[in-house]
Amino acid sequence: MKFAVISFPGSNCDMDMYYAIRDSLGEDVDLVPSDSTNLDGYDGVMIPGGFSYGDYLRSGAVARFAPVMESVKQMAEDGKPVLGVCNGFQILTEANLLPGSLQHNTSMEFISDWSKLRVQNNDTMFSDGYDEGEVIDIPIAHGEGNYYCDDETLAQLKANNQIVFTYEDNPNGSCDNIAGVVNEQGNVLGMMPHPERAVESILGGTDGLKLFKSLLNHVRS
Amino acid sequence: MFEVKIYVHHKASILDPQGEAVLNALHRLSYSQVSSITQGKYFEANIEADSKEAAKEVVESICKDLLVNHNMESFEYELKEVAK
Amino acid sequence: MFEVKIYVHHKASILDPQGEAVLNALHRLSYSQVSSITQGKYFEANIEADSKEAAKEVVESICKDLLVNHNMESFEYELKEVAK
Amino acid sequence: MQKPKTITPEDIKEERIYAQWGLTDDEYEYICNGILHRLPNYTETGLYSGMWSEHCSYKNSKPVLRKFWSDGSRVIQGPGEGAGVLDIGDGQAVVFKAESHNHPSYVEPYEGAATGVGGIIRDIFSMGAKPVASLDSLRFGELTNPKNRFLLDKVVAGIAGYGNCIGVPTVGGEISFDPCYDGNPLVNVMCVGLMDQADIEAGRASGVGNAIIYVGAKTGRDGINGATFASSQFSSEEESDRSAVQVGDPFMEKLLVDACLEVTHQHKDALVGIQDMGAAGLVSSSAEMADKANSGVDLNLDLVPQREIGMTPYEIMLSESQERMLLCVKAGHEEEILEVFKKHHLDAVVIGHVNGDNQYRLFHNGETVCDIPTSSLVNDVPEYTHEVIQPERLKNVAEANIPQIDDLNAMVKTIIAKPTIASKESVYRQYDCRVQANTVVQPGSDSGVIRVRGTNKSLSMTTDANGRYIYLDPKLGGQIAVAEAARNIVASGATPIGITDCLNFGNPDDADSYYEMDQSVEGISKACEKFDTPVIAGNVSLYNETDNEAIYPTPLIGMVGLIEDNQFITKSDIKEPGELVYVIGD
Ligand SMILES: Nc1ncnc2c1ncn2[C@@H]1O[C@H](COP(=O)(O)OP(=O)(O)O)[C@@H](O)[C@H]1O
Repeated sequence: MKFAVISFPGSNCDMDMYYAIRDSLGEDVDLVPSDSTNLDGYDGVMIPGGFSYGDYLRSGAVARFAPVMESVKQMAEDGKPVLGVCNGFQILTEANLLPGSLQHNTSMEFISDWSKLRVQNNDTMFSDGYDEGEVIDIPIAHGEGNYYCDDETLAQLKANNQIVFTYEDNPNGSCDNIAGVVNEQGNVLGMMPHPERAVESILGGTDGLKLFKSLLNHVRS
Repeated sequence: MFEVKIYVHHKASILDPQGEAVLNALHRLSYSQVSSITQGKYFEANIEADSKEAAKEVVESICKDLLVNHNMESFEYELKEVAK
Repeated sequence: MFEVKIYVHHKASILDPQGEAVLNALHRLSYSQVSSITQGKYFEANIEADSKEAAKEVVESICKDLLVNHNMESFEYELKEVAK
Repeated sequence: MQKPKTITPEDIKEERIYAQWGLTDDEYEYICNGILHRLPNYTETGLYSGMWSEHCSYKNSKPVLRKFWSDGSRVIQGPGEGAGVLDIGDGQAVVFKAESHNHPSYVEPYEGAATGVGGIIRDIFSMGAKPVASLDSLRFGELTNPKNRFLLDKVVAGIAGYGNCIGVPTVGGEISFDPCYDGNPLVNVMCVGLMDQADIEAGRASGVGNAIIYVGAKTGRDGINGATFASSQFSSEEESDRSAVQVGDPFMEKLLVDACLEVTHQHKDALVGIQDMGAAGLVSSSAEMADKANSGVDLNLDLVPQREIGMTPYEIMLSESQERMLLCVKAGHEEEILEVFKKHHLDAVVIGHVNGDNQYRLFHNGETVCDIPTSSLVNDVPEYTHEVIQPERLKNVAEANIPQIDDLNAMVKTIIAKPTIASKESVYRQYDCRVQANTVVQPGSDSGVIRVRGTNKSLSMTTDANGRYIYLDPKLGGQIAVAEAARNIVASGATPIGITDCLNFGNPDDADSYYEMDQSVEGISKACEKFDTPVIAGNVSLYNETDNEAIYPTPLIGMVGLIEDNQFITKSDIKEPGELVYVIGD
């Protein structure tokens, strides 16, 4: 199996994602620069967290135009797994691969902490290793993680069971405590918390590892 | 050359965390006279174009493509011709 | 009641990384017609005041106290009376 | 400011313009008769004033700094380069340094603190090391004053804004509050880097004909006179002086880190030296690089990327625009290096070369605007020794002040409610302490711990300072500060291996301030020898006073420790009910 981690100018969690896949999951992974136009041969693509192009305008607003995003869209259409974490989630919403938007945290402050998440939907390729309703501990680190969508979209998300993770203790003002959503087809997941920071016990927890393992099982089968 | 001023604001129906934070801060500073406030973005740009029509097209298209998040924001602008 | 629109922009000599980033992005998107752009803030607020003078005072004072960073920004505003 | 063209060397002398820029009569006289044997022109006078300021030259603090103990078996690079380097085994090294950004943070707290972080990170990667962690050390007046709350909020947001965006985890730090910092907050930041010893770089420019390459942000008028500004006292009326405001661009710096590390690791053969442009910008970086190699440079200022039009040579040379680096590259390899920067979307330009006669020469619009001996900018600075006189107040320090406690409960509550004692979570919650995925112990413990990926080792780090102790007894206070840092390091399971300092004091011409600096440095040095923690880097911030009221003498100790086996990492939280609590020591 082989995964691609996209590196945009200014990305700073790209290597964290890379190590999580290479060292903790033990799979093949490449760091792919955002001006690449070809993702052939990859079984899945990860859009990492951090900041892209400084995110001075709106998080993800500039990154969505990077050349590689065409290939990411193609992978999404082909049903291949696409995972966006933190800034990756922001980029996926700006690119309209996921519904909704991420606004400033209601505190207007950056928040870095561990957060408890509830697995709302364990019937996706990203979450079937978790129990339904399981509460997991995953770090967050963002200034614009306040998920917003209009009522109609929210109703659809619920109807299609697209809400995968919710916060137990909503840190940022997200509507309906949403921490992570999938697209309708279920192959594009965006989430603000960082599963790649929770894959080794020395770093404080391994609850993120199941996400990667779920994905791996799915790709293998 | 044209000079354009673009105002981007939160759609009225959407909670605006920045505006809320500013309003709270103003009330803490005892500016109770301010009953509401929203915060958006303000761009000033210079655009080379042959006609006002052409400049307008550029403005609308950069707003659509990049400057504005249409889920949450709307925009207005003022365009005027200036000497090079 | 008064409605005010406040435009906050970068002082010319100060580095504007936001504007730079937007300009670069526009150029990558082939909007070469845009020769310069700066990004500032835009506020819309409602202010209760008995007179335009009084409203003006509030506006200038909230700009001074909170909305504007005078080290790096300057501001303009437009004030008009509106029905309650 | 008047147009430079209208100011002749004679005007500078007759109108004593040099004095406005901070040069004394004696210093100016020495430049004219001891160095140049002619009158310096406008640009030259400006360069001397910047380079001879306390901030760049340490002319008042050098005699004190020499007292620091900097030996020890691990030392690879002691004070004198961008940052100090210690051997941590396996061919690896840890690199660190601390820096102050006090005055800029008072004037413009967000950007002042942010650019402080940016500056110290550049010091680390210019050594060839990957920045892996940072820490802060902050002092403000009491939070009952809204101005101090404003400063705290903005400073913390600035540190977070820059550190989070560039992706260097802020893993520790400290804050306290005291009225003596009211008009003069302290914002010190420390950065720690990791590298293979084989990759160490130095800031030097040697080899006649080798190219001088400018990389990064364009030069603007920001921060001109910042170096002299940081070295002169504040008066509260001057609060509206905005000329030194610099704005940070962490995105640009992230590109610089990536590109410079690629150059230092993969193009070693082409690279001669690299340094960041910090205080006194282009002049200090280029003159120091040339001087270290006993050489000179010719620079063509027309080639320097400029953000504003009509900049004078003085402005170009002394601008403190952020996110800029200077490289010396072997002749013939210029394209190879420029290519790397281009790939990382950065502007890089050859602006000159190393010359054969040790002169520092600048050309602008076809004219030679500066032609002076390079070493005179760096080495001919007069050094000032001050008498060490014990302040009156220390002659009869009152008996220990033993507080009268009537109600223990109430007292405990009062103490834990003090901002200085209370939890700092609201601050460090804004710092991304986990980016890079190596953070084992996050803020909130005695020290931050970062594991060294791929090994079973970790690094522990802490910042500590205690102005009040040092005010009461500078020498003992200095020892206490080091001992406190060492306890913090040991409490994480690590062995202390070295420190950086950051000396925050008042005006050195004031006898009390000078005594405090001199004696606390002796105390720090003595303690460092005891703990086997050499002083490998540091920074000096003098003139921390407002309206002649100096802060408490507040030298910062930034200490690093090594954990050779990760199983020994310890955290300070109580793990389970029923565990025993021991008190060790007196
Ligand atoms: N207080 C100090 N203790 C030890 N070394 C110091 C101290 N202050 C400065 N130095 C050393 O002097 C050198 C120059 O310092 P500085 O000018 O602050 O560095 P930079 O040029 O990176 O700004 C540094 O290498 C630093 O390690």
